[in-house]
Amino acid sequence: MSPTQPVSALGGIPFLVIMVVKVIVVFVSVITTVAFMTLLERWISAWIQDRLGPNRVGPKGLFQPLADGLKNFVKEETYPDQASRFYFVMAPMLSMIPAMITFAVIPFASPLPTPWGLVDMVVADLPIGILYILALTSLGVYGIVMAGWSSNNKYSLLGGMRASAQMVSYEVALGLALIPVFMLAGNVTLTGIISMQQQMHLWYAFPLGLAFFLFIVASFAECNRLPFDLPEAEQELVAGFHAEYSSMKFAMFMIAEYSNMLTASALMATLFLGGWDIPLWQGDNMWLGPAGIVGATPAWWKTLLTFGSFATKTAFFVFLFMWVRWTVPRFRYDQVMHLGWKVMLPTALAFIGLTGTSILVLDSLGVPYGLVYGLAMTAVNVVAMVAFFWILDRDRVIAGAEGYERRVRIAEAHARGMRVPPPVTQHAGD
Amino acid sequence: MIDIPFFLFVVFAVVAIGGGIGMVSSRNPVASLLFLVVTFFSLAGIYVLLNAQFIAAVQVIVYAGAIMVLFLFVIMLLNLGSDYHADIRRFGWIVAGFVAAGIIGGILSSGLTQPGLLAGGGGGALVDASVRDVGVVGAVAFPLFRDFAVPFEVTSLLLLVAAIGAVLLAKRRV
Amino acid sequence: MVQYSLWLSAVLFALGVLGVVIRRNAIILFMCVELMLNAANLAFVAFSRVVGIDGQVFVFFVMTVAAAEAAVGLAIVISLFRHSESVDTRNFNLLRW
Amino acid sequence: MHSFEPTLPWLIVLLPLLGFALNGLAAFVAPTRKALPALVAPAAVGLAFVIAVVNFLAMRAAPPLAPVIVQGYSWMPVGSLQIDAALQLDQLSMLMTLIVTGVGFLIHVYSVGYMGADPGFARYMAYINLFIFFMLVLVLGSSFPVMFVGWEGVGLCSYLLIGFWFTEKANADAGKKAFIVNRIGDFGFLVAMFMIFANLGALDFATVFAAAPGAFPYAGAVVTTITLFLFLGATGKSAQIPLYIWLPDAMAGPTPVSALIHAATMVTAGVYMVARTSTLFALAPLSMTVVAGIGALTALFAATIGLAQYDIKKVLAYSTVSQLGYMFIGVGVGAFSAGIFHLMTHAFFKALLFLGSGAVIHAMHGALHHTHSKWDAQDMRNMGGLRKHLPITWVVMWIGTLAIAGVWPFAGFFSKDEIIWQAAARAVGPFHTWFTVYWVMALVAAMLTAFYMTRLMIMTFHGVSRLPEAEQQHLHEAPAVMWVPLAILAALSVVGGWFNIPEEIKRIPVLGWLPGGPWVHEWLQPVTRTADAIFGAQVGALSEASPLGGGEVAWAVISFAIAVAVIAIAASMVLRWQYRPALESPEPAGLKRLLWRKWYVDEIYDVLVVRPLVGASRWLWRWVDDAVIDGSVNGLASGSRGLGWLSSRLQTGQLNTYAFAVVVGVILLLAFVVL
Repeated sequence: MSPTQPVSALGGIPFLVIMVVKVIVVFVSVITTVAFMTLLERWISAWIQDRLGPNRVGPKGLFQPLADGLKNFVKEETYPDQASRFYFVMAPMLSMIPAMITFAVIPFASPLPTPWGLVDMVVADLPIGILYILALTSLGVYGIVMAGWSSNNKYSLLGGMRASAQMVSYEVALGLALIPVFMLAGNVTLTGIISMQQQMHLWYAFPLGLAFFLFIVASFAECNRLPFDLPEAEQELVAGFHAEYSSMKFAMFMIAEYSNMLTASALMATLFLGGWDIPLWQGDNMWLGPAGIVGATPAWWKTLLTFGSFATKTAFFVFLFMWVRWTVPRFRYDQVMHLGWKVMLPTALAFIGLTGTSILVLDSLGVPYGLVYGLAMTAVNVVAMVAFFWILDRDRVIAGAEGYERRVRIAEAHARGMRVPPPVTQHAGD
Repeated sequence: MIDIPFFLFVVFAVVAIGGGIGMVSSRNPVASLLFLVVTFFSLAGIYVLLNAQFIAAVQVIVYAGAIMVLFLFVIMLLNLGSDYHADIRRFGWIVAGFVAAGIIGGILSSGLTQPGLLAGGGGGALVDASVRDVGVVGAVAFPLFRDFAVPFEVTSLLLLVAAIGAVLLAKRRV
Repeated sequence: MVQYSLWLSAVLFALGVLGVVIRRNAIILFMCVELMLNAANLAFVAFSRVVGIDGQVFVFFVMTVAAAEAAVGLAIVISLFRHSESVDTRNFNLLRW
Repeated sequence: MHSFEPTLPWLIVLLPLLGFALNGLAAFVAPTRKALPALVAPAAVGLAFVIAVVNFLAMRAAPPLAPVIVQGYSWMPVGSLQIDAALQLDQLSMLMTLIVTGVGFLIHVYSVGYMGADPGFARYMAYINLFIFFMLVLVLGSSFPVMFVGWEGVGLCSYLLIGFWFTEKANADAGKKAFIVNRIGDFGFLVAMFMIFANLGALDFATVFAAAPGAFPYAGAVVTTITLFLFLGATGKSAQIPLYIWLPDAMAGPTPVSALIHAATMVTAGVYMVARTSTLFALAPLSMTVVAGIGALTALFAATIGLAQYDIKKVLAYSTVSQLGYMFIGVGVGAFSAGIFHLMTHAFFKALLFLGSGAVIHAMHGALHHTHSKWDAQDMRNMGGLRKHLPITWVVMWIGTLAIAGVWPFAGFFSKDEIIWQAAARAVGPFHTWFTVYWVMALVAAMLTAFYMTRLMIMTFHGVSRLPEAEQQHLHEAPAVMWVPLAILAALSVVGGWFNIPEEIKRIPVLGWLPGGPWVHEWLQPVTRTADAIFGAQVGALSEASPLGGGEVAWAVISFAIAVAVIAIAASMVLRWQYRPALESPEPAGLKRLLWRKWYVDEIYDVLVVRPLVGASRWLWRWVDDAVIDGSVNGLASGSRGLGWLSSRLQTGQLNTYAFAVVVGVILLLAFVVL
C-alpha cells in the first residue's frame, strides 16, 4: 500500500480504528473549543464594554469554563409545573445533537500521510456534503420549538414560535446563498469545493461576494445570534425558549448555540475562504479523491500549517459573531421577516441568475476555469454588490445630505412644469 | 457475517412502522408530529440504503426541516398541543378503518411486488453508474433538468400558486 | 431489498389510510396524508432500483406537491380555526345538504 | 477564394441590448441625468453599425451562396423540434441590418437634440435601444420563432413609444390601438408558423426553405393558406389594408420614433418577412396576387387620404402607408429585390422627411411655447413661409420630397420606377389582368404622391406666413445635432437610388450618366434565386413591354416627366389656394371632407366590426344565454333537485366519512387494476 492511497482503501479493522480516533479527536476538540468560546465571548464583551471580564478562576480566568461546567452539574434541576416532562427533557438533546454532529463533514486540514496510507482530515467526506449540514441544521429548530412549547410558559412559547418562523425563513436564504457556490464548484462535497477554490487560485469570497454576505447574514439568523436573537430576546421574553431551563439542560442549549456558531464559522471559512487553503501558496493544492491524491504531495507539516490556516479563518468568524453581538442592536420581528423574505430571498435569487449567466457566458467564451475566470466573475460580483448596497441604502448613508438635496432639486424641476408629471420615484417614501 | 445493509434496513423499517403507528395513535398532535418526523428519518435512512443519498438529504431538509416545522408552528400558533380532547372516532369506524387499511395494504403489497413489475431490475446498476459518473446530485439533476424540464417548471408554478393561495387564505381580511 | 421496501411502502400507506379514516383532528389528517405521500415516495425510490433514476426524479415532484399541499392546507386550517376555535372535523359540516 | 466569416456577429445584436440595460437602469436610478443616455444610446447603435459595415465588407469580398448561420445556444429543444437562438447572416439580413443600424444611429443622434429637454429622456433612449435590439433579432433571426421574438418585441417597443407621453389619454389609446391591431396580425403569423411546423416539422429557415419546394405542390391549398396567414401578419406590422389604421394614430409618439419605427424600420418588417419567405410565396401565386393587390389598393387609398390632411405628420403617415403599399406591390409581383430596394430608399427619404417635419414641429413648438399660444404646432394651416426661418430644413425636405415623388436622379425615382415597371413586366402569369390593374393603380398613386408631397412643402415652407408676428420672431433653425443627421440622410436620399440602376436605364443618354449599376439586385440574387427559379419554371419569361406598350426606358422617362409635371402643377395650384390658420378654418366640404375624414374608415370599422360585435354579444347574452341555456339549465336543475334531495341523505358533512368513501373507491379501483 503506497502512502499516496487513501487509508479508506484499507477497509476492515484499521480503517475503523482510524475513524474512531478521528471521531473522538474531533468531538473532544469541538467540545473544548465550545467551552472556551463561552469564555472568549465574555472576554470580548468585557473588552468592548471597557471592563475586565472573568479573571479569577485560574490564570487570567482561563479555568472559568471548567468552573461553569462544574456549577451547571451541581445546580438543581427544575421542572415547571404542568410542563410535559418528556418533551421538556428531550428538547435540549434535540437541540444539541444536530449541533454537535454537523462538524463531521467539515475538512479541517490537508490529508495526513501515515505509514498505512493517507488520512483525510475530515470525519466523513459524504458525497452529499453540504446538504448533510443543511439537513441537520434544519433540525436544530425542533429543540428550540419543543423547549418553548413544553415549558408551558407564554414567553417560552412565543420564543419557540419566533424561532420556528425565523429559522424556516432564513433557511431558504441560506440555501439559496449556497447555490452559486455549487454552480461555480460543480460539486457539493466540501473537499471538492475547497479543491475547486484552490484550482481557481481565488477564494469564492471574491467571485461570490454577494452570496458570501447573504450567507453570513443568514447564518447569524440560523444561529439565533444578535441581531437576530428574537427567540430568546431577554428584554421582551424574559429568556425566550429557555426561560424555564436550569443547570445542565440550560448548559446544553448554550453548547448547542456555541457549537452552531463554530460550525457556521467553519462553514463560512470552508465555502468562501478556501477552508484550510493557505493563500498564495501552491504547495497545499491537493485533493484526496477516491482514486488517490491529486496535486501537491502531502506532508505532516503541511497538515499542521493548513490546520493553522483553517483555525485562523474560523476564529475570525467566531470573533465576528461575538463582535456583532456586542455592537449591533436587535431587529424588530417584522423587520426580520421583511429582511428575510423581501430582501435576502430576491437578492439571492437574482444573484443565482447573475452567477449562472456569468458562468454560461464565460464557458461559452471558452475561458478556462482558473484565475482569469475568477477575476471576471469578481468584476461582475463587484458590480452586483455595489448595486445591492446602493439600492438597499437608497441615499440614506452613502449619499446622505447630498441625496436629499438632489431629491429636492428633482421635485422643484418637476414643479416648474415640465411636459410629463414627475415619475413616481422610488424615493417617495423615504 | 450478517448482511449489514439488510440489518439496517430492518431496523429502519421497524422504526418507520413504529413511528407510523405512533402518529396514528397519539392523542397529542405534537407527539403525532414527532412520531412522523421519526418515520421520515428512517425513510431517509432507507433511501441511503437504496443509494438515493440526495433524495435522503432532501427528504430531511424538506419534510423534517420545513414541512413538519410548519406543522409544528401551526400547532403552536393555534395552541393545539396543550388542551386536546379525544378525536378518535367511534368503534365502528375504527373497525372499518382497519379493514380498509388492511385491504389496501394487502392489495398494494401484492400488486407492487408482483414479479412482472420487478423483472429485469437493471435500474439499480444504471443508478449506481450515473452516481459514479456525475455524482450523487448530478444523477438526479441531469434527468430532472433535461428530460423533466417542463414538469419541473410546472411544479414551480404550482408552488407559486400554493404560496399565493396560502397567503390569501390565512390573511385576516381578504 | 426492493421488494421489502415496497412492502414497507404498502404498510405505511395503509397506516396513513387508517389515520385518515379514524382521526378527527384536521392537522393529524394532514400528517396522515403526508405519510401516504411518503409511502409513495418510498415506492418510487424502490422502483428506481428497477427502472433507473427516473423514480428518484418523481420523488422530487411528489415533495413539491407535498409542500404546496402543506402550505395551502395549513392556511385552511388556520382560517378554520379562526372561524370556530377548533380543528375538529366534526365542527365543519356546513357543506352538508 | 476564402469564404465569409462573420466578425463578432452577436455584438451587433447585443450592443443595443446593453445600451437598453444601461439606459433603463439610468432611467430608474438617475432619471434626471442626461449625459449617460445621450452618450450610450447612440454609441451602442453606432458601434453595432460599424460592426455591421465590417461584416458587410467581408461579405462583399466573399459573397456566400448559402446563409451563414451563427449558432448561439439551444433555445427550445422540444422533442424533435430544435429551435436554436441563432443568427442568420445572408445578403438580405445584412442589408436590413445596415439600414436598421445606420438609419437608427442617425435618428439616435437626432433624438439627443430633439428629446434632450424631455424629463423621460433616459426612458426614451432605453426604449429605442430596445427597439433596435428587437428589430435586429427580427432581421437576423434564423428561424420563425426567433423572428417572432423580434416581431413581438418591436411591437412592444412601438406600443411603449407611441404611448411615450402616456399622461394624455389620446396617446395611451393610440398605443393600445397599435398593439391590438398588431396582435391581429401576429395571430396570422402564429397560425402560419404552426402550419409550417405541422407540415414540415421544422421552423428554421434553412430547413423550411429547403423542404418547401418538395413538400408543397405549386399553387397548393396548404402553401396558399400559410402564405395568406403570413401576409395577414405582414399587414398588421406593415400597416396595410385592412390593418393600416393604427399607423396614422401612431404619430402620437415623439417624431424621431415616427421616423425610426413607423417609417424606416419596424413597418418594413412585413415586407422583409415576405421577402424572407419568398420561397413560400413563390409557390403560391394566388397569395402573391393578393399581396400585390392589397399593396396596390393601400398605395392608392392612403395616397388619396394624404391629399387632404392638415397635420404634417398625418400626411407623412399616410404617405408611409402608401409607400409600404408600393413595397408590397414589389414583393407581391415577385420582384423581391425591387421591394427591398424601395424599402431601403424609403428608409432614407422617409426618415429624412419625418425628421425634417420634426425640426419644423420643434421650431413651431418652441415659438408657440414662447408666446403661450394654444395653436397646434403640427397643423400646416398654421405654417407657411417657414423657408426663411428654417433654411436647412427647407433644403433637405425638398430633397426628400423630390426623392419620394420619383424625380431623377433622386433615390425614389429608381426604386419606385423599378416597382412600377416590374408590375407591368410580370403581368404574364394566370393573373395578368390583375397585375395590369395594379400597374395602373401604382401609376396613379405615384402621381398622387407627388401632389400631396408638394402640397405639404408649399403649405409649410412657401407662401405667406400664417403665424402671427410675435411667434415668428421665435422661430429658429434646429441645432447641429439635429440637422447634421438630416444632411446625411439628404445625401443618402440623393445617392441612395444609384445603388440599383437597371442596365436599361444606364443606356438612356442623359438619365443613365450616373455612377452605379444594378448592385442591390445582384446582391440579393443568392437569397431570391429559389423564388426566381420557381417563377421561371412556372410562369415563364417576363414581358418586355408594358400592357400599354413601351419598354422600361420609355416608362422611366414618362414617369419622370409626369412627376415633374405634377409637382409643377401642384406647386402652382397650392400657392394660389388661400389658407387660414387652423382655428379659423371651416371644416372641408364635399370630396375633400371625405378624404379629410379618411374615407370614414374608422367610423366604418366602428359600425361594421365594433358595434355588431357588441350587439351580437348582447343578443347572445339576452336570448341565447339567458333564455335558452339558462332555461334548459334551470329546468335540469329543478329536475335534479328532487334527485339531489334524495341522495343528499348520504352526505353527512363528516370529512372522515368522505375520506372513507374515497378509500373504498380506491380499493375498488386497485382491485380492478391489480387482480
